[in-house]
Amino acid sequence: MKYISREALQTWLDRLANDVTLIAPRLVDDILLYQSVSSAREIVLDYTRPKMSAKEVVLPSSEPILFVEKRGQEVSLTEPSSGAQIIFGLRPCDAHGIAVLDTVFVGQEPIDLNYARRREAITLIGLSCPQMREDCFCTSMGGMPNDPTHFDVLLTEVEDGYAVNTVTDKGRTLVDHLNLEEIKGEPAEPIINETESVLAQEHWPDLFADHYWDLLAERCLECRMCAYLCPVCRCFDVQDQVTQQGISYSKYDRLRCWDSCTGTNYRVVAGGHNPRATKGQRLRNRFFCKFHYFPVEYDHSGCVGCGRCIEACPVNIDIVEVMRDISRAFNASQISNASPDAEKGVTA
Amino acid sequence: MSEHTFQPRIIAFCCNWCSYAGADLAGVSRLQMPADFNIIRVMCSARVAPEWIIKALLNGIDGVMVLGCHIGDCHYISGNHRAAKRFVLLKEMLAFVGVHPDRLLVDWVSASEGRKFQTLVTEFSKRVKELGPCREWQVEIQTPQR
Amino acid sequence: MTEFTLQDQIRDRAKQLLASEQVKCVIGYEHGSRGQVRPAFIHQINDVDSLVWNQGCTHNLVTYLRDIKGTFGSDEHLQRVAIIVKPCDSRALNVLLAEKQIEREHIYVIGVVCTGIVEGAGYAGQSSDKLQTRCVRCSDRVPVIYDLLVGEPTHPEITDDYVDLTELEAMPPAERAAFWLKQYERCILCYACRQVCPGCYCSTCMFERDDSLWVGIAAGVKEKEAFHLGRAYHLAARCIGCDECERVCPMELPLSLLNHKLAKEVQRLFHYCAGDEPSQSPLATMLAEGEEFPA
Amino acid sequence: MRYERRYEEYEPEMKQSVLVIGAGIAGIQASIDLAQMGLQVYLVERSPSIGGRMAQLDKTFPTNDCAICILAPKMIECANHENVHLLTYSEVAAIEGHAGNFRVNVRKKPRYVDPDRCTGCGECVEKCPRRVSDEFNLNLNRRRAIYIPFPQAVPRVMTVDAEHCLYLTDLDKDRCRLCEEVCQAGAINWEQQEEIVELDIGAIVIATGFDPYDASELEEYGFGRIQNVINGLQYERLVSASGPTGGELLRPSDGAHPHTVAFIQCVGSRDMNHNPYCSSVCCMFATKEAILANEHDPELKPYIFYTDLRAGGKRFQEYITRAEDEYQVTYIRGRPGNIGENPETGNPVVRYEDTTARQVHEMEVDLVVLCQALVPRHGQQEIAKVLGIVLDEYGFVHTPERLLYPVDTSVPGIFACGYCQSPQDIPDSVTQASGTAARVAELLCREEMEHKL
Amino acid sequence: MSEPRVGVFVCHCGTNIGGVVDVPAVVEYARALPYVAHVEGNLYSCSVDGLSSLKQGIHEHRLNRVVVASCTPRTHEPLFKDACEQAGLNRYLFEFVNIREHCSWVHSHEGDVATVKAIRLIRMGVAKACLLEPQDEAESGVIPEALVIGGGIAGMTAALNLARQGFHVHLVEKEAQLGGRLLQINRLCPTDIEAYDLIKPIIQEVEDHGRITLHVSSMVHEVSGYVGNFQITVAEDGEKQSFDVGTIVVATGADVLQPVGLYGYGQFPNVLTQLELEDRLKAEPPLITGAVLINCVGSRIPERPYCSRVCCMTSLKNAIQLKKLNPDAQVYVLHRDLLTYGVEFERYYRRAMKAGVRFLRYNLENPPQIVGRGRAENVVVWDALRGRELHLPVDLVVLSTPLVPASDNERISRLLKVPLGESGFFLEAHIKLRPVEFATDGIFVCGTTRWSADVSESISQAYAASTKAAIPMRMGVVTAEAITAYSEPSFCTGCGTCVVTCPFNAI
Repeated sequence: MKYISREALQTWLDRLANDVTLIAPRLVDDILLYQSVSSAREIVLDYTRPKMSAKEVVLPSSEPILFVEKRGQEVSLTEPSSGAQIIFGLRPCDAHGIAVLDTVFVGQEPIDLNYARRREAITLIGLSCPQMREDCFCTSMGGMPNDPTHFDVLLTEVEDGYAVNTVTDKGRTLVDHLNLEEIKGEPAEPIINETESVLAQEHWPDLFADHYWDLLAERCLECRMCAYLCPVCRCFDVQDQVTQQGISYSKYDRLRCWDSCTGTNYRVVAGGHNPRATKGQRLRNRFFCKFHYFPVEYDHSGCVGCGRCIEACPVNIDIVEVMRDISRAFNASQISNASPDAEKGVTA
Repeated sequence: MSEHTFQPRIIAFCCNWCSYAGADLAGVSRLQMPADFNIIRVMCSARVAPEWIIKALLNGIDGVMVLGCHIGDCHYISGNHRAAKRFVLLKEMLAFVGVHPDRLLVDWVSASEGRKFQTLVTEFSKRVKELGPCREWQVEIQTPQR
Repeated sequence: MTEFTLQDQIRDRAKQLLASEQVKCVIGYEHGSRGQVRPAFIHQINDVDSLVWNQGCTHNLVTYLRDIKGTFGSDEHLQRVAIIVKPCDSRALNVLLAEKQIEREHIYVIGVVCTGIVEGAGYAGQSSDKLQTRCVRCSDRVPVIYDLLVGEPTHPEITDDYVDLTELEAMPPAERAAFWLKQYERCILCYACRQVCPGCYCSTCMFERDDSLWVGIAAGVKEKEAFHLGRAYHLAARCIGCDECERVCPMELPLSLLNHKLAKEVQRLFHYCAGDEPSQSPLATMLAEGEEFPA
Repeated sequence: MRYERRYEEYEPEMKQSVLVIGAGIAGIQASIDLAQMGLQVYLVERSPSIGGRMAQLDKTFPTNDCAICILAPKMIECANHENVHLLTYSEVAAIEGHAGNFRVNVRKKPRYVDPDRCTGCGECVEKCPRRVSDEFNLNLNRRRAIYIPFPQAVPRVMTVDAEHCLYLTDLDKDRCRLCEEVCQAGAINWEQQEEIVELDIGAIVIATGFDPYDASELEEYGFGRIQNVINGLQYERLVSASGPTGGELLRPSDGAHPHTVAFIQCVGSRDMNHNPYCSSVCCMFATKEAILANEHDPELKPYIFYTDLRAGGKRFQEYITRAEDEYQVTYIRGRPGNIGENPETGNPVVRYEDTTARQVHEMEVDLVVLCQALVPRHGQQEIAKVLGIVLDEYGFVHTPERLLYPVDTSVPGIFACGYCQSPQDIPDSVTQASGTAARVAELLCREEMEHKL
Repeated sequence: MSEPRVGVFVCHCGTNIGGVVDVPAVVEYARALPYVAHVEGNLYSCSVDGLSSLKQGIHEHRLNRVVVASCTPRTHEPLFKDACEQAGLNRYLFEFVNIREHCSWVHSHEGDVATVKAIRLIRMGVAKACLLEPQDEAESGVIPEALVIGGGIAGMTAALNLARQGFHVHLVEKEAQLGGRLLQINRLCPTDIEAYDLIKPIIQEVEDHGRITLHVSSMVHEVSGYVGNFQITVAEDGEKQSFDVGTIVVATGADVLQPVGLYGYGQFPNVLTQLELEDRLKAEPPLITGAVLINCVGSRIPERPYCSRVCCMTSLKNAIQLKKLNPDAQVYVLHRDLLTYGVEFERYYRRAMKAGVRFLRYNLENPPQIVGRGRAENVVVWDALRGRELHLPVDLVVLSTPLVPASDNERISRLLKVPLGESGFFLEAHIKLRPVEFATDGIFVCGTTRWSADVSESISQAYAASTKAAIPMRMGVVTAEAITAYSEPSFCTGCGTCVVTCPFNAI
C-alpha cells in the first residue's frame, strides 16, 4: 500500500486536471456535485456525499448517440467520440453504482457501444468514507465505506496524507511514475452503521399484491428525483431532435435522455393505456426493480445503499423503512401461514 | 446582408380583421418601411400564446410585435382584452429574466390606420436594432447570397 | 393555546369525522422516519393518533386533492376527504375550486391558524428555528376557507414588501439574464416543482409532449429555461406563494422569485391576489371600465 | 303601388330567367347576384370578352387598387357560375313579349374559333400578318386580325376580326390561313356562321356602359391634331402594365418621359354645344391619373384645370388633399381657351384664364390629357328601339320614377343600371347593379318563395 | 396523410411584384425547399390562365398542398381556394403568402432586400403548408327572416323589397313613426315633389304589409349569433321582445351638423340651417327680399375633411323655392365648388340660374362675413371675378351643413361588432366592389349611415342591400368557416375557463 502526502496529491491533481478532463466533487452555488474541475483548488475533500451520483459521467442526462447530417440528397451518420476522463474523490457506493451499470451496459451481449466507449476512457480514483452518514446503508448492500473492489485506485485518509491502494493496472499506470514510498501503518477502519436485514429477492413476489404499496404511495408526488439521483437507476428514453435545418445542410441528433418509472406517463403505451395506472403500482415497481427484478437478472442487489433518495425525497419515502416494513410483513405472513386468520398487510 | 450591420429578425403577429388589413392599407398606399418584420396572420391577437413568444425570443428572434384591433373593435369581442392583459404581464416577466421588455410590442392598428402601421414597424425595427441580438440564432437557416 | 392542544383538536375532530363516516380519509401530517414531518393519509380511526401539528408541517396537502379527481381517487370511489390546511394552502383550495378541479362538498376543511413554518422543514435533521421567507411576509395567518378553524386568529400587520425581489430587480438586464441562465444550468428536469404544485394539474404537461413542440427533449439550458418560464407564466394569477416548488427542488433553484415577481405584477396591474376567493383569473376576463393596456 | 298591380294582370307564370345586356362591372355584378338568387342569367356582350371599361383602367380611386386585380376575380366568379350563360361577341337582335315572358333573339357573331378547343395560347396571334389599330388600347397601338382584347380576357378564346382578316375579306383567297396551320388545338373553323339564339326571358337588365366623347369635336383643344394631346382613357392604357408601353408613361410624339402633364376637365361636358350634363367621374379620375403620373416619376409636375372640383364620394375629398400634399398636384380653377403647339418641341401650349388670379396665362407642358365627356354607347339608339325603351335627350336610359324606382325603365320588366342609365362611378354602378337584382327578384321570385314559407 | 407535395406559384402581378422582387430568383430558390414538388412563376396568377396553370400543376405533379405568393388573401383567397377545389384538392390545403402589400409595395426602393424577404415569407408559407390538414365546411341553415334597423326611406325600401320577395321582415324604428329624415324635408329635387307625398304611400304599404312586423319607438337591445341565425332582442319602452333572423340590414341614417359658432348661427335669429328653412317653407313660408345661402359650412375643413355630397343640391332646391315665393328677391348661393353632378342635377343647376339665383364662389382663406346688430343685415363677400368686395343686403342667411355620423353609430357598431371608418360612418367590406356589405357575413348597410346620399341613391343602396340579404336567405344554407376550435380530450382538465371566455358561448 503506497502513501501520498497532501501537497503531492494537490500537484498530481493539478497535472491531471490539464492533461485530461478531471471530474471531482466541487461546490456549485453551495451544492456539492461531481463536476469537471480546472485546478485542484476547486476540489472539496472533507465532504460526506455529493447531491448527485457520478452516473452523470458514465450515462449523461441527455447524450447524443447518433448524428445524422444531410447535405443536399446524401445522408451521413457519425457517432460521437468521447475524450479520456478521470473521476477523483469517488465514494465506494458511487463506484459500486458504476459497477452495477457496467454489468448492465457492457456486462452481457449486446454491449451498449456508446456506454462502452465512454466507460473505457474513464479511470476511477476513489476516496473511502471515514464515517457512514446517518442515512447511509452501503454495508447492508454488500459494500463497505473503504471497499476498493470497484476502483482503479483508492485513497484512504491517514494523518497528513492518503494511503494509495492501486487495484487495477489502469490505476497502476496512473500511479506508478509517482514513485510513492510504502505507507507506515494501516489506515483507520471507518465507523459504520449496523446493517439492515434485507428480504431475500425470492420472497418479494409474495408481497406484490399487498395493499402496503398503495398506502406508501399515497404521499408520493411522482417526481423523478429519486431515480435521477440514484447511482443505479438507468432507464432512458430515445428521441430524435432537429438541431439545424437549412437548404443545403441539415443536422439531426438522436438523443438518449434519463427517464424514471415513478413518472406518471413512463409506462403509457401507444393508444394511451397505462399498465401501471396507479401511483402505488409505479412506486412498487421501483422497489421491485431494485430488490427482485435486478437480482433475478444479475444476482446482485439493485441498490448500493448510498442513501441519496432518503435525503432528497420531499415526502420522506425512505427505502430503509420500506425494507424493514417488507421484511416485517413477510415474517408476519410466515407466522400467519401457521395461523391463517391473522390479518395480512401492515400499516405504514 | 453585410456582417457588421446587425439585421434584426422580427415577427409581427397581425390579426386578420384589423391589423392585417392595416398592413394591406400601408401596402396599398406604398408607405415604405424597413424590411426586417415578417407578418404571421392570426385570427385574433388573443390567439398568440405566451409560449410562442418565449420560444421565439429564446431561439434567435430579436423582436415580436402583436398587433390587434382597437378595444371594442374585436371581431370576437373580448379577444384583444385578454391579449392586452396577457402581454403586459409577459413583458414584466421577460424583463425580470433579462430579456429587454422593449423586444415585445403590443398595440392596436385598425383597418384604416396604414400610416400607424408604418410608424410602429419603423420605430420598433429601429429600437430592436439598438438593443442588438436577443439570443444567438439556434436554427441556422441559410438564405441564398445573391 | 399551546400547539399541543391544536394537535389534540385536530385528532379529536379526525376521530369524530372518521367515526361518523363523514369522511373516508383524513389528510394531515405525521412524524417521518428520521425526525422530519411528512404527509399522512389516515383511513382507520386507530391511526388518528399519528396525526401531528408543529412548525415542521410545510407540505401543501391541497396538491393531493387533485389525485382525488385523478387516478388515486377516480370517480367510482370518489370519497369525502378531510384535509388540514394552513392559510397559504387554503388559498390553493380557492384556486382549484375556481377551476372546477374539486367539489366543495367533497372536502371537509380543517383550517389551522399558522404561526409560521421553519426553514428546512420536511427534511431529516435540517430544521432550524428561523421562519421560511414565505411565512415572514405572510400577513393573513388565518385560512381564507375552512369548515373548522383550529387556533386563535391573530392579525399581524405585515405587508408583503417583495423584499426578496429588490436585489434581483436592481441588477442590470444582462446580469439578470446571466444569473438565471446559471440557475437553469443546474436543473435536472425532474419536474418535482411541477408535481408538488397544486396549480399544475394538467394530465399531459404541454412542456413534456413527446413531439417536443415547445421544449426539446435534450436537457439543454434553453429547454430548461423555456420550461421554467412557461410554467411560471401558466401560474400567473394562480400561484398562491406556498413556495413548495423551491423547497422540493433537489438543485435548490430560486423558483419562488419567478412566481413572486409575477404575483407582484398581477397585484399591481390587476389588483388581484390569487386565491382570495374562488374567482375567475383576471387574465381570462374582459377589461374593466377605464382599464387601459398597454398604458 | 301603381307598378305592382300591372304585373298581376300580365303573367301568372313568370319565366325564372334574366337577360343582362352589357358585361361591364355593372353587368357582371348584376349577373352574379341574379345567379346566386337561383335565376338563369344570359349575359350578352358585344366585344369578345367580358370586363367592359373597367378592364381598360390601370388603377381605381380612391384606394389606388389595381383595377384588373379586383375585377378579375369577379369576371371569373361570373363566368364559372353554373347559372350564368355567357353570350360574348353577340348582340340582341329582337325582343317581343312583356314582363315575365319575353321572347329574345340573340345574334351570335362568328368568331371563326371553336371556343371548346381554343386554349388561348396565343400562337396564332404571333403568326397573323395583318395589323389593325387596337380599339381596346384606344388606337394607341395595333393588334393582329386574330386577337384577345387583353391578357386577362374571359373567356380566354381568340377571335378573328372578320372585317380585317386577309382570308375572310378575300383580299388574298389562298395565301393566308397561317393561324390555322399554327394552331395545334385545331380550333380555327372558317365554316362558323352567324347564329341566332332564341331565349325565354322573365326580365331584362341593361348595363351597356359608356363611350368616350370624341374630343376632336372641340378643335380648339387640338385632339387628333396635336400628337401630345391624348384623352383620359388613352392615358389609362399608357400607364397600364398590359398597355401598349407596358406601363411606361411615354409621349406619343417622341416616346420621351413627360415632366409636366396638364389635365383639362369638362372637355365636352357641361358645355351647351356638346354635352350639357356633368360626367360625374372626370374630376376623380383626373386626380388619380395625376397621382399615378407623379408616382411613376417623383419629379413630374401634374396640373389639373377644373371648373368645379366634384369629389363627393367616400374618402374622395381626402384623396384630393393627399394628391396636393404628397404628389405635388396643382389645381388651377379655369377652363383653358385653347391648346396650341410649340412646333420645335412638339409641346402643347395651354392658354387659360386663372379665375382666382384673374389673369390669362400660357403654360407649355410636355403632355395634355383631355378628361373628355362620357356618353352612352354608340349602339344605344338601336338597342332602345329593339327593347322599346325611352331614352332621354342625351341617350341615357330614361327613368320615369327617378326618385322612387331609380333602376326602372319606361317598360315594366326591363331595368337599367350603371353609366348607361346616368353618369356615375364604379361603387354607384355596382350598387345599382345589385339594386336591379332586387327589382327583378320582386318581379320573378314572389310566388316561388310563398310556397316555400 | 401522405407525404406532402407542395406546389409554389409565385406571381409577378404585372410590375406590382415583378418590378421590385426578382421573381425568377425566388422561383429558383423555392425549388430547393423541403417537400416542394413543383414551382412556377406567372404574370397574373389571378387571371384565367394563371388559375388554369394552377389547376394543371395540381394534376400534373399530384400536388396535395398549394402555396400562392402574390397579393392579399383578404380579396383573393376565395378565388384560389375555389380553383384548388375545382382541381379536386381540399380547399383548406392552401396557404397564401402576401409578397405584394407586405413586401414589394412597401420596400419598393430596396429590390434585393424585398427579394430576400419574399423568399423568407415563402419559406414560412411552405413550412405551414406542410402542416395543413383537409377540413370540410360545416353548413348551417338560414332563417328566411330579416331584421332592418332604421325606418327611414332606405330602411323602408329594403324592408318592402324583402317582403315582396316573400321573406318575413322585422323593421325596428327608434322614433314613434316611420319616415326618418324625409319627415323634416319640404320638397325634393329634381322633381320638386312634396317629400311627404313621396313617403306617405311607402309608409302605408309598410304598415299594411302582412310580412313586415313593425317595432316603432324601440331600439335593438342585444344581438348574438352569426349569419343565418342571429338572436335579436328589441327593447320597446321597457319590455323586451326577442326573435331570430337570418340577416340584418343597417339603415340608421345620419345626423345633420349644428354649425354652432359659425357665421353667427345661434346669435342672429335669421341665420338658419337648411333643415330649419325646410320647416319654415313647410309651415309658414317666409317673405324675403334678400337671402344668402352659404355652402360647405363646417365641411371640407381639416377637422371634417369630407364633402357631404347632398348639401349643394339642398341649397339649390331651397334657393329656387325662395325665388318662387318672391321672384324679385336677391338670392345668392355662396359656394366653394358646386357638386351638381350627373344629368338631372346639372339641368337643375341651369334651372336655378334661369330662375335668377346668383352663384358666387368663395374660398376658405377669406370666407363671407355676417354683419349686423342683433340680426344678420348683410353679408360681405370677396367676388373673385370682379375682384372686389360685395355687400349683399339680407334678411335671411341659410347655412348648408354636412351630414355627420348618427349619434348611436357607436352603440350599433358595438352591438353588431361591425367597424366604423375613420370619419365615423360605417366601414363597408370594400369601398369599390362591396359597398353595401360589411366584412362580417350576413350584415349589410345602406343609406346615409354609410355615406351621405340623396333619396334615389339611398333607394338604390337599399335595393342592393336587400339583394345581398336575400341571397343567403334564398339559398337557405350558409357554409360556415371550417376551421373552428375543438378540445383535445387527453389534454383537457375540465377547468371551464374556455366556457367563461367564449363570447359566443359555443362550448
